[in-house]
Amino acid sequence: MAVLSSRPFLTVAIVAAVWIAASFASRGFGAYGHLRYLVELGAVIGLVAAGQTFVVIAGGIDLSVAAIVTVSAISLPLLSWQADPTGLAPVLVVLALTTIIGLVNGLGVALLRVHPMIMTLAMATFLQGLLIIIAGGSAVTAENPLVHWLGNARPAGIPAGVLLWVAVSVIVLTVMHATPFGARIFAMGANPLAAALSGVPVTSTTLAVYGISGFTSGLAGVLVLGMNGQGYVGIGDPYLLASIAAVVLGGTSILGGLGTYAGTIPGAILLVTITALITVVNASPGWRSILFGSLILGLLLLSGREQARR
Amino acid sequence: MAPLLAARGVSKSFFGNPVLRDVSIALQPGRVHALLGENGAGKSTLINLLSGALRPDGGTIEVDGRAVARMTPAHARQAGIAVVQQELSLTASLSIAENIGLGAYPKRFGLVDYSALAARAKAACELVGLHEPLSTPVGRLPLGRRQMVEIAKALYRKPRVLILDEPTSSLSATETKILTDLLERLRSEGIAILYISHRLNEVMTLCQHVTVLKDGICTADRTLEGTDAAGLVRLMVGRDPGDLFPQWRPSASPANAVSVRNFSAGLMRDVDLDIRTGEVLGIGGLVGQGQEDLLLGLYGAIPARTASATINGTPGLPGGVPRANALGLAYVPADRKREGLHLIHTITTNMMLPAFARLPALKLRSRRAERETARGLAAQLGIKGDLARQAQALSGGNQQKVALAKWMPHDPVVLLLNDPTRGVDVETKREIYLMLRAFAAAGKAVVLLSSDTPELVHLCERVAVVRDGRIAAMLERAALSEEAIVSAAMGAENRKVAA
Amino acid sequence: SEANAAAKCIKGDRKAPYTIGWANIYSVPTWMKQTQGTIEAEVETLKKQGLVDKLVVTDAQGDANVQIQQIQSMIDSDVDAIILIAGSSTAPARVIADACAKGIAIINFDSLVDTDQVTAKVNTDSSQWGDQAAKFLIDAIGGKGKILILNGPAGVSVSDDRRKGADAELKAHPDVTVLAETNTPYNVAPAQEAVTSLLFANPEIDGILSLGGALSAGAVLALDKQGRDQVPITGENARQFLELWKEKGLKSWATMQPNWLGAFAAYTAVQALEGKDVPAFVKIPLPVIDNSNIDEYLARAKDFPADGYIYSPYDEELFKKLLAQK
Amino acid sequence: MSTVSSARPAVALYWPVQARRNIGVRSLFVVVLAFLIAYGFLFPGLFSASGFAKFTQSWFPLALVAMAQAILMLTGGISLAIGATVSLGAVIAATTMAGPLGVTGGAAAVALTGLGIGAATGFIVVRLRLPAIVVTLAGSFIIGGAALLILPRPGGAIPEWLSDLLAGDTPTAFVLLIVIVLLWKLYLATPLGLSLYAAGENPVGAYRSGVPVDAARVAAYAISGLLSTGAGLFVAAQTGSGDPVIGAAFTLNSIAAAVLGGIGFLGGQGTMRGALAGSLLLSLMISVMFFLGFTPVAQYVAQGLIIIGAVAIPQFRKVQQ
Ligand SMILES: Nc1ncnc2c1ncn2[C@@H]1O[C@H](COP(=O)(O)OP(=O)(O)OP(=O)(O)O)[C@@H](O)[C@H]1O
Ligand SMILES: Nc1ncnc2c1ncn2[C@@H]1O[C@H](COP(=O)(O)OP(=O)(O)OP(=O)(O)O)[C@@H](O)[C@H]1O
Ligand SMILES: [Mg+2]
Ligand SMILES: [Mg+2]
Repeated sequence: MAVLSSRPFLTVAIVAAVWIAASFASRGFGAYGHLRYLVELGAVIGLVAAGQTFVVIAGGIDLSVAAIVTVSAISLPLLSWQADPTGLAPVLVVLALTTIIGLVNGLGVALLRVHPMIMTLAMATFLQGLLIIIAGGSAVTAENPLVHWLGNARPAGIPAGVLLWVAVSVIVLTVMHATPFGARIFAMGANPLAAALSGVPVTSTTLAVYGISGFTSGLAGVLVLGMNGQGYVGIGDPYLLASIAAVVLGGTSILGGLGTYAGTIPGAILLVTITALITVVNASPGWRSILFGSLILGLLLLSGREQARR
Repeated sequence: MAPLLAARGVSKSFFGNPVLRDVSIALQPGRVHALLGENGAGKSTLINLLSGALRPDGGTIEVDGRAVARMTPAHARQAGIAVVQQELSLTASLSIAENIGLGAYPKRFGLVDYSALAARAKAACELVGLHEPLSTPVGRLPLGRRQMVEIAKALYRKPRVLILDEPTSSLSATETKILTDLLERLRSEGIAILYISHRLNEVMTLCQHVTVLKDGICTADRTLEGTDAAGLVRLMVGRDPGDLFPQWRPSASPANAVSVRNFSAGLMRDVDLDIRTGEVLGIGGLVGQGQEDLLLGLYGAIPARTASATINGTPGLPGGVPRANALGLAYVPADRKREGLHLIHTITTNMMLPAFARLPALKLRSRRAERETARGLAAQLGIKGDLARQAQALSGGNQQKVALAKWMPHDPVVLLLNDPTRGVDVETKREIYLMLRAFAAAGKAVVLLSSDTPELVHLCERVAVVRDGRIAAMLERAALSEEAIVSAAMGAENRKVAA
Repeated sequence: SEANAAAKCIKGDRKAPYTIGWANIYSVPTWMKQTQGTIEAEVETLKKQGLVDKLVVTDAQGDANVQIQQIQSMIDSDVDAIILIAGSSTAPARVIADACAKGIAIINFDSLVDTDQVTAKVNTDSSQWGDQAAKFLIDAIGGKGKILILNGPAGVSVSDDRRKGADAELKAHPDVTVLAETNTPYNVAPAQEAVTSLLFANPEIDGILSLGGALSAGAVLALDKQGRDQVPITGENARQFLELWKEKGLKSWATMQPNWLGAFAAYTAVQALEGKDVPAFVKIPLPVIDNSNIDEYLARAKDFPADGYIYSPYDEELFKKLLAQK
Repeated sequence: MSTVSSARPAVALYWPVQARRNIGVRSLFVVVLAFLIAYGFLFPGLFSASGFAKFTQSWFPLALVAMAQAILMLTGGISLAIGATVSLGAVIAATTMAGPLGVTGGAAAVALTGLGIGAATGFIVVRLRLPAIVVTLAGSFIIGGAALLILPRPGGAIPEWLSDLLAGDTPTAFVLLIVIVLLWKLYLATPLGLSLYAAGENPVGAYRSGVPVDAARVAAYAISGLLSTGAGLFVAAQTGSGDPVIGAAFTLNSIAAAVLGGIGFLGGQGTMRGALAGSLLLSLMISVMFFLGFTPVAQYVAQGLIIIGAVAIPQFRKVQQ
């Protein structure tokens, strides 16, 4: 019973309802292949939103995720070298790089005490400067086998990206809800002062949270590179607002301290579903935009009510 | 004569849990009416009904003998009802005057009339002995002074009915005296006063009538004449009370648990202090003299400097809370909502937090073990309520118990307590006192910062009285008395010399 | 004629070497970086000729309001010429008019501003782009069938102009049905997502009218991933698309917004400052890529960024010829 | 003695309260002043009437949206729809003012739209208890869509005289800004305005004190909407036309300006003067970097550093004390 009234379940129910309704409205929408594709698209948002969920629950927000996705997708081809036939090494290097970017965000937030919005916004600005230097630098299209596999393979009929997402989800949910580290994050988000006075190592936990966000954004960059065969400046742009929306539609409180990635997962799928729905509706761009906003607002009414706090 | 304000057979439940059942109370002019009960008995809930902040599920609220269909805070204000809430209703960034007038500003041409506001706020402040500039943002005041602002805010409304929910819980003895004198005067002017407190001696001296709640049911509604404190406690808990303070047996050893020289942190400047193992060391003084900074500095929560320091045999200050915890220090803050608890999390989670903070980050948790620990702690401290509920659903006193309980599994060697019995009912106080003494007897050190002077007198080996960022006096057990503490806090010796 | 004189803008004693201000709208995207590259190369040449001594570059980070402020700063620092890609087809009009009134040479290229207070505008013809693309596609599908139209972002003049340019051809062929249209940024990922959804909703598709940027590559990937046969498609000179074209053996046609418009704008600015007569509007003929010359383009691919655009070759001769047109 | 003191107003209050508010933003004022001096040094033309006019014109819309965001943040809200609302304001101005409605009618339409959108958003956020950040994110699509419906591509027109008046060589924008700041001070001196702080920081306490908390918050959203469409009107006048996507960048910039100015996210923290100083810093930064000859890469890096620095340094000093 408790499950049925929980926010994540509510979000799943909404996704199912939207899918069913849309399949009636447009034949083909509910085809297995299409749903599978939507989940695959959702994987990218879901990965970015994994880190975002951690950050939001910890009481922060990460506005640099889009730039990190782009940096990841742009810098990976620069690193593809012949010596490594699997393509794993460059991926690890890029993930290390994006994790470090996240850690720097964490440093600014924890040690310089810069507000997360400002710190990560400034980081996004930095990364733009970095992109001017690195973008367009690869004169050769170097196919990375691992990245290509991630973006295109379908082992047992399931897209590799979705498998990656499932694996990440299991880890994220475990860390979030079944470890002391997860509990510290919730505590920091609910009341940072009380958390600190209870002995929660606030600095290192903050660093870890933003590091995770950098890591999952980097991972999303790798995936989206594989899916599109080519990185470009702006490839990460759609994922900033999408990641925040997925987190909130999944019932996580934007004020921190309450929430779960279990809600973010259907939240991400919900967003790509709505986007796909809007695409197949024949309307002028203005009306489409209005429809998109209204749908989000309507769904928010169902799943996103903030609990009163004192 | 019709009571100015009354509740007739009111009931209230939260999420199906009855909190008040068929309770009646009548406030008469010129009378101080005490409302007593254990933590969670429903006192705050009752005054929320009286003041329109909550709506009763059943029963009626009457003003001047007439039932009010739908009481709201606005109605209450118009009817001359003012409430000093247990939880402060102030806004940190607004000035003292703007806070005092909040919701009832004097107007001129639709604008706030600042000069009228200043004049009226100043009058209210003078009544409660607040002398800070009226433009001071409230956020800069220590807790005790904020409580006075809250009281001034109620007086500003020139109430006919004044309701005070534990107004003295964060006040020092001097401030309490100002307040009780003031209430006495207001009473003689014909105001009806409802007074909630867990300090029974205050109730005995101040009040004429008492209503006692137990588990949401009214167990007594009678005049105070002919009752003594023990009788009141009997009404509240339903059995004979023991002595409030436990038998005192010396347990201090000469060994130092903590020793600092030239210690400075926050307001505290160049303090030398030794805390012996096995003692309860009291910290007294007027509110806001730097006592809190002393504790926080030792705890590594604010930057501190020192010439030399030894904590449990380890040289140096902790420099951070996790390190302090590792050295065996634990701290229980005074402002439980802001610093002690995670109100939106469950009681269990709150109790487990210190454990989460020190366990290996990625070790898997055991929910069952957590539940059991929490249940044990709840039983030990008598915390009532469903442990899977949010901490914000607990009454104030029970919240305080949770803030204390969470350290128990970690067996701290030095317990730093910042006003641990604030807003705690007598029975619980007794339990806490017993715990503290037992703790000391087990060879550990307790530092007890308290605004409740009798507590310091009866529990402590020694009391350090802080004035102006320094330890003005270190009173040994033999020299401990309420008068000694108060006069040291006021710098009375100096004044005597000067006179 | 007075209007004409004003349109030339250049006033005061401006002598070589000149300072050129390059008011970029957003310098991070690869197309912009490539354009920036052609401008810098051109400025190097002009510096060697003693005609230019400084190139001042601003980046409005995509914000048309910031671009206005930066152009104002260029006016304040009295540069001799401003070349710009506008962040909005209307917003910078007044500040450009101010610059023109101050006697600064203004060369506006790529995204144009609705004002005649400039020395010259340089661009391909967006409407012609749409028209030619539609012609090719309708031809390729045999004058009838069901098509998708992929547009650039909504609310932006260039994408609107290209779309309007296709209208006449579409109207002339009532047997061509437009199944659906999208508006997305000129990028691979959103195009791929949109086309995939549209493919599921519309199982029968005969052709795709893709109006620029990397939209076509996204569409090709979408068809490929769903295991569908490729259909005739139009496009732009994005390297990824050209490579897919070859790899999948597409029936395609592409044109381009050559990056050397930037170099040409700098060149034109200096020519105007030197007192040469320059046309108020230099129309750049649309270079066309089709099966006849796709190999030539791909042969040069390695000189271009993987996510960049393979533009047609250019030299000073070409610039002179373009300026000579009336 | 005593009769005299009781007859007169006891103490001055308004100005001391105002003065106290500077404490939190002093170091920002110093930074802004340093940039202003640097700018004046690099570009002496700043001190001419037209130079000053142009400078304030580039600052003005950002100042308005910073105020629009700051009001919301003071009540514990936030808006991601500021940019779209600016666009809508610009589009309405550009399609009405040159038409039969005229300048007055157009301005009224702009104002009413802003108030209406703001009040509706406020109602949804406050009464339905939905998280402001996502409500306004959804709102940005709806409002942006409406702008596209009215004007599918850049166009429309603003009467030349109005453009010249607002964005010509006279510092009208600066005068307007002063008027708006005075109006804000006036609003803040009304009981409803002053309750912004209480409603943002301690809504439960404020409600119990008799503050109309919901009304104060909805009013804040309405005012915020008005300021945003007002900024749109100005941008339309400044550019002489309408563009349905002109405002996009204002959303994040308004947040940056407000936070730079010391406005907190939890409500009740910060002052409007801080937000204005924050917006001024963002605007100045662009011009100063231009005159220092920064390359685009250096511009991005410096911009990031300045923003972090302006926020971190005061924090750092607080910790040191
Ligand atoms: N908003 C609420 N939601 C749920 N339960 C509540 C709420 N407010 C109070 N309660 C419950 O109602 C009971 C009475 O609370 P109340 O605050 O009235 O107690 P109290 O007598 O004032 O206690 P204390 O002396 O500790 O202040 C408690 O058990 C508390 O948990
Ligand atoms: N001490 C000061 N130094 C410099 N500028 C100031 C100072 N005080 C105010 N200003 C400027 O004067 C204008 C009005 O400031 P004002 O103090 O009235 O803001 P405000 O609306 O009062 O904000 P708040 O009352 O919320 O603090 C602002 O542009 C501000 O930048
Ligand atoms: Mg209570
Ligand atoms: Mg209590």
